[in-house]
Amino acid sequence: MMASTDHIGQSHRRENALRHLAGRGRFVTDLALPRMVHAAFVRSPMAKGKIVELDVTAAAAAPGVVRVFTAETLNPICAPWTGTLDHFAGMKSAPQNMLAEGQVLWAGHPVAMILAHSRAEAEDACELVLLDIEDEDAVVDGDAALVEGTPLVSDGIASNLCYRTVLETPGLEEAFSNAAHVVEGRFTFGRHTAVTLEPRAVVADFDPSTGQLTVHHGTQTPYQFQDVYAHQFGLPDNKVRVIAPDVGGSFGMKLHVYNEEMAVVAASITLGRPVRFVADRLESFVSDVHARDHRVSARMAMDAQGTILAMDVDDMTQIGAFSTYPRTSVAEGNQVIRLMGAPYTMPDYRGRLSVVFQNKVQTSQYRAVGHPIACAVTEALVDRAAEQLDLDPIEIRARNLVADDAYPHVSATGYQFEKLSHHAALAKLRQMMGYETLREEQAALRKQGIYRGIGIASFVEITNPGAAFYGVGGARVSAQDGAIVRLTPSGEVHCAISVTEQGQGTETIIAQVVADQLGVTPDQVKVTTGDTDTTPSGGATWACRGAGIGGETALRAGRRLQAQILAIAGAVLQAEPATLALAEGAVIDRATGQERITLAEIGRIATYRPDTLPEGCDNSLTAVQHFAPTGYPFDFTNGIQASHVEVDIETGVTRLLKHWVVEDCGRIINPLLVDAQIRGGVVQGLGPAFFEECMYDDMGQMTNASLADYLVPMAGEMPDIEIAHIETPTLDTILGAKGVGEAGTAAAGAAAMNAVNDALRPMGARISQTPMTPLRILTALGHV
Amino acid sequence: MELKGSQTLAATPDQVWSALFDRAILEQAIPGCESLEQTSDTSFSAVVKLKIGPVSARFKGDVELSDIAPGLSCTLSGKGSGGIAGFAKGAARVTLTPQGAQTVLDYTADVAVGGKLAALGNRLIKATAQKLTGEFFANFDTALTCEETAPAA
Amino acid sequence: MKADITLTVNGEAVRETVEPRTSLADLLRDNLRLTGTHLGCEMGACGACLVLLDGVPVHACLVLAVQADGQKVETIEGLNESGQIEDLQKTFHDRNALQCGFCTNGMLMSAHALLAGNSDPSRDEIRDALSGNYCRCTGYEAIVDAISATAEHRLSAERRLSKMKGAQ
Amino acid sequence: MKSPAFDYVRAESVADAMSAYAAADGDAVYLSGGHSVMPSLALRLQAPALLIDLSNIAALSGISLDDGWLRIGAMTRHVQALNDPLIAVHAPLFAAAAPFVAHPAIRNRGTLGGSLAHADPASEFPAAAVAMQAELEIASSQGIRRVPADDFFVDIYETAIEPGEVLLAIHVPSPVAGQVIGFDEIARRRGDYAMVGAAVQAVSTDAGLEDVSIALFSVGNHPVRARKAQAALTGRAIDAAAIADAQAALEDDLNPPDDPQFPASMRLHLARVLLGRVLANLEAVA
Repeated sequence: MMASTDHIGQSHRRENALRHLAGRGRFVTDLALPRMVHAAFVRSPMAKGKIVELDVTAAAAAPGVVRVFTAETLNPICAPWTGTLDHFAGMKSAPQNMLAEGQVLWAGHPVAMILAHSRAEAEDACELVLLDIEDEDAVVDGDAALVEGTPLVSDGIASNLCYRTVLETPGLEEAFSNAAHVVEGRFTFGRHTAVTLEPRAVVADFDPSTGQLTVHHGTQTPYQFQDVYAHQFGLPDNKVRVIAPDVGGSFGMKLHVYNEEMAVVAASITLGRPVRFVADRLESFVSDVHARDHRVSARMAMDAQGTILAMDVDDMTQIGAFSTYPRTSVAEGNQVIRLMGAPYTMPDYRGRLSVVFQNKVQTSQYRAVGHPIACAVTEALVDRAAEQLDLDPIEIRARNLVADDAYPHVSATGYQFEKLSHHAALAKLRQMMGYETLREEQAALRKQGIYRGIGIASFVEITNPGAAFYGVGGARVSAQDGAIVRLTPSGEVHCAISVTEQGQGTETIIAQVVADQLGVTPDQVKVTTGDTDTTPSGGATWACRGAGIGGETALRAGRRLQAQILAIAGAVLQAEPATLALAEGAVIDRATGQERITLAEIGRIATYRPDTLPEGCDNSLTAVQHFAPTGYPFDFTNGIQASHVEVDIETGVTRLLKHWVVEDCGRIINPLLVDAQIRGGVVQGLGPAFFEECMYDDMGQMTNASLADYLVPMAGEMPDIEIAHIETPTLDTILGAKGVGEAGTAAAGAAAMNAVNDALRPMGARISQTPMTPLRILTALGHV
Repeated sequence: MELKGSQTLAATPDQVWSALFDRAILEQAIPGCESLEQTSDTSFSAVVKLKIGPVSARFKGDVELSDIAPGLSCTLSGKGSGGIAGFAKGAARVTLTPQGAQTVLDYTADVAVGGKLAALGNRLIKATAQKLTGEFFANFDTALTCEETAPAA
Repeated sequence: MKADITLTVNGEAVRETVEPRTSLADLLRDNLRLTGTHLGCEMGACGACLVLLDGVPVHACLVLAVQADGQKVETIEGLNESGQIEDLQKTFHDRNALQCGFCTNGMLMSAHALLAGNSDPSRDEIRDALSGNYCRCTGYEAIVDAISATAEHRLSAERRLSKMKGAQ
Repeated sequence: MKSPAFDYVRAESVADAMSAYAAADGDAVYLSGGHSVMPSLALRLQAPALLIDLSNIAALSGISLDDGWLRIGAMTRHVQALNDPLIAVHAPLFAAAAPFVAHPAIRNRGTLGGSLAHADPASEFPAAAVAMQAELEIASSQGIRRVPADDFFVDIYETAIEPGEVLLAIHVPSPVAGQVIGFDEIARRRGDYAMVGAAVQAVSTDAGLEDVSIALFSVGNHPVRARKAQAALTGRAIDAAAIADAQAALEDDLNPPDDPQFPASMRLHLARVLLGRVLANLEAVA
């Protein structure tokens, strides 16, 4: 079959961007429905305690208030949910309810829900709720949580340990005892959060007359929520419609089940009218999942030549009061210990993981789950090894990266790599950044008291996950996707697909892929996403699966429709379908390229004059295709990043001068959009490396829960980012695309930490904690 | 958050001691106190209005004296709820040491706030706590002195 | 106590009755359904709600609707329809200077104001002008590129124009 | 984050504003640029019964030169501090501070008077006012008084403005011959409140620096005049030794707040570094 690649690989612009530029985005926050009421929540001001009194009488009588719910009146209509999965053997978490029952477990835990005619009135009424909580000692530190005698994080658990596991190769001890060099470090990775510019938003609309529940939900995974709502509220899933319109950022944060969204659905079912909740920024900080929060001890063994023999890693990660549902809060730590050392030919390994509860907001999956931690620890140790062996950071990587011709390769942690291109990436990076020149400049500037640093980080990224991620553990999280492609009666194309759009350009790349199968241009392909009633069921967009799995689904659906069109054309033209092809909006003769009949004509005949088709000719112009990845459990990508910084050694302030990325995401569908993903991802990695941190006091109060105090990366501080590519398509699919959404985030912080430490090296100072704030840098320098 | 301080009071330890249990003096001493009612020999319920820069909130709560070593030391603890603004609580260990005709009052306080105040007021809280603690003991000194000089009823 | 206010929004006279506590942003979004003005923080830190008040970008979340009584407000919808920022919109599109689109309103407002006062901004000046506009998706570079490209286009158009005039 | 309900009045005169305040029994808040008041209302950190909008009061606007003093109306926007030619010449530290104040859109609406009256310990204009030895003109029911900036900033978010009083204007003495200034701050991100900041003004003479005026901010509950550092510089040329002495003197001048996120030792260290840099880069303005 002739595979057209006219549009795949081209930098098509996003049609849906035009709506946003015109102020015509349609977000859940913009939605107003008839009879809609607004929700606000009364939240626990304490990190842990027993609810002694909850009196909502005055609130219920306040102007504009429609209804007040407490745990007693709301929780019974929704089955509790528990964030555990079977493949994380032995993991535990308490069941969760919408509103706190008896005990509050973090500062921000919702206790009562007020519904009013406006959000302002709902907030007015919140002030009238009498809530008395007898506070209990909160567990705020993960290490302390594991000490015998420490109180339990909640009454619902038997231990503060959620999960513990060890991966170990048999040769680990021997590798360390034979090592010529061992380097080690203790690392702390701060807690941070997604801060999507559009906060979490949901409008639930239950129609009691038909039993139909429609939920407009700012999420990346509508089908998952369709299933969650159906199951938790006991509704048939075909009566649950979840619509994710424009979503103002998600990054993993909006695919978890939250108390507030569930409560809004429950309230709509109870009231039989639309209920809206839009988190305000303060609520976002104390209810959106947070990310990371790891303490890692690690050591690396090398032989005399600097060949990495083994790593030994212990990760303690702190997840808040519950493991999230339905994907758990263990996946992050699990990926941390499995991604350690991944780019390198490292035969032996031990990774220990402890996942620990505390009285804080939950942590869970967020862009580049686990990657930044594994990458930062590995790359920091590689740099320390280089320093100890007096090797250049490029040289030590060249000695240890898995050779480009040594695939397939299985890592010491058991990950299977189909084909990666670390050495090609390293060479390209070195050339692109002008490595030698930068080193010369660095040496010259040091003499003037200017301290610049260069940091490098190789990485692999997990993309295109199959069911191995969640499905095998019992999670009702789809690993497959579906597409419906149809030719309209006028010969245009429509594709409805289960992967979703949050601005990364999903709809554009799907249009490109489909266009190439049907011989049309992408602007002739209308793509619909984000509505469970109008698109087939699928996993949607997470873990970098939109392009690889969604794209392949679209490709196969397109080819199926192509075959149907050619069959009809063959019947009409009295030609063998195999002698025909599609190009430029028409059926052409495959050999000569001559136009035989237009798609518009095919559409017209099949739709309005099917009577003219020969008997037995199927007039269907709609093709349906589902696709689940087979072959490798994941398609790994790889790449390398470099960061160039200048540290003001008197103030501890770091200036980011430049950032480079060489990335191999397989077949590139749209270079413009791939680079956009990388740049955005890099900045999302640099943010927590330098600025972002959810700070807590020793009572478990988050103390910087506003955009004035929580420092997100802004334009003034972020560097320009230069990008180059290598294309190693996966052979698992026809399309050959892998994911790219998390690559930037995976290694940016690691490169930056190595760069800062490179700058600090002449002073003998070193930093092993993120964010790398002026305080921490000055402390490392001995100024504080 | 820990606060420490010392205040020299123009009164004997016994006078200071009884003032610590004196509703009227405490009412004058607590910054922003709108009402203070004695609920037992050693406890009071209070309504306090605080205004610090952009924050203005009314706290309802209790003040209690405990760990009492008469004439020497006690712990003054308070807990107040400011509604959706959050809560504040603190305990101050107070010790009295005679110094001639005067008394040196040393305190070590542990103060905490929660909820919205903690979430948003980070830059404010310590400075405010220090300021309010300072004001309390200064007011206490003033009230004590006034009491001393006032003619006996 | 509700207040009657009259203001001009995108060239249209608008009369509304609002509670004094209603922010200009809520008036625009909820009453007038001009939902292109977004709310990201409601405290002036994110820049998603920027509108032009009497021609100058301000945070619609930090202005009360009653304060805008008698004034002129322009929102993204108005700027879009007037064609004033067409070239800026085009370079944003070309350069993919937006992803989720939630910050885009504010970015366009800041860019529009910057270019009105500085026809040839450096990249650093552009980054400075955007220092109050939060974008979680793009990493900013594409936005800086787009604004820079718009300035270049405008300058070269001006140069062409003055050349033509010179030739006449 | 929706404000609690309140009434609103747009005052047409200072007397209007003050009587509205009195009529509300003090349960009122003045609104100038609104950039501090509005967030605190939205966050429900305060709930006044009445908001009194000062923006229409003619007496609060205008920038004029009078007898060696620049009078800057309290309602002057931050952006004017950045662009106004009179401010550039006669209150140069305001002009130097303005680029550090928040972001362009905030500067379009935020007011100088609002900044000074709000008295955030980490904000720029109060320190500039102290360093320039400005005087603040305050209206009360008893009349109008002028308070030197040194006495104006009393404590954290606390100024000499008593409840109900209105800040009318800022008066800045015009620079004299030989005047030099310096302004800088260390912040995490552009436009953030400073970790530490410094505003310096002095007169450069043949006999060395005179009238040295140094105000540091974000090092205490309000702008702090560094008297010992001033003394260390007076009568001396700016050289490495003089700068080092001024830096050393900060130990006595400052008693910075201490907290785990920002230890006192770090503030002192940064204040020294910053003062050194500002002193090394003083610019002549007259």
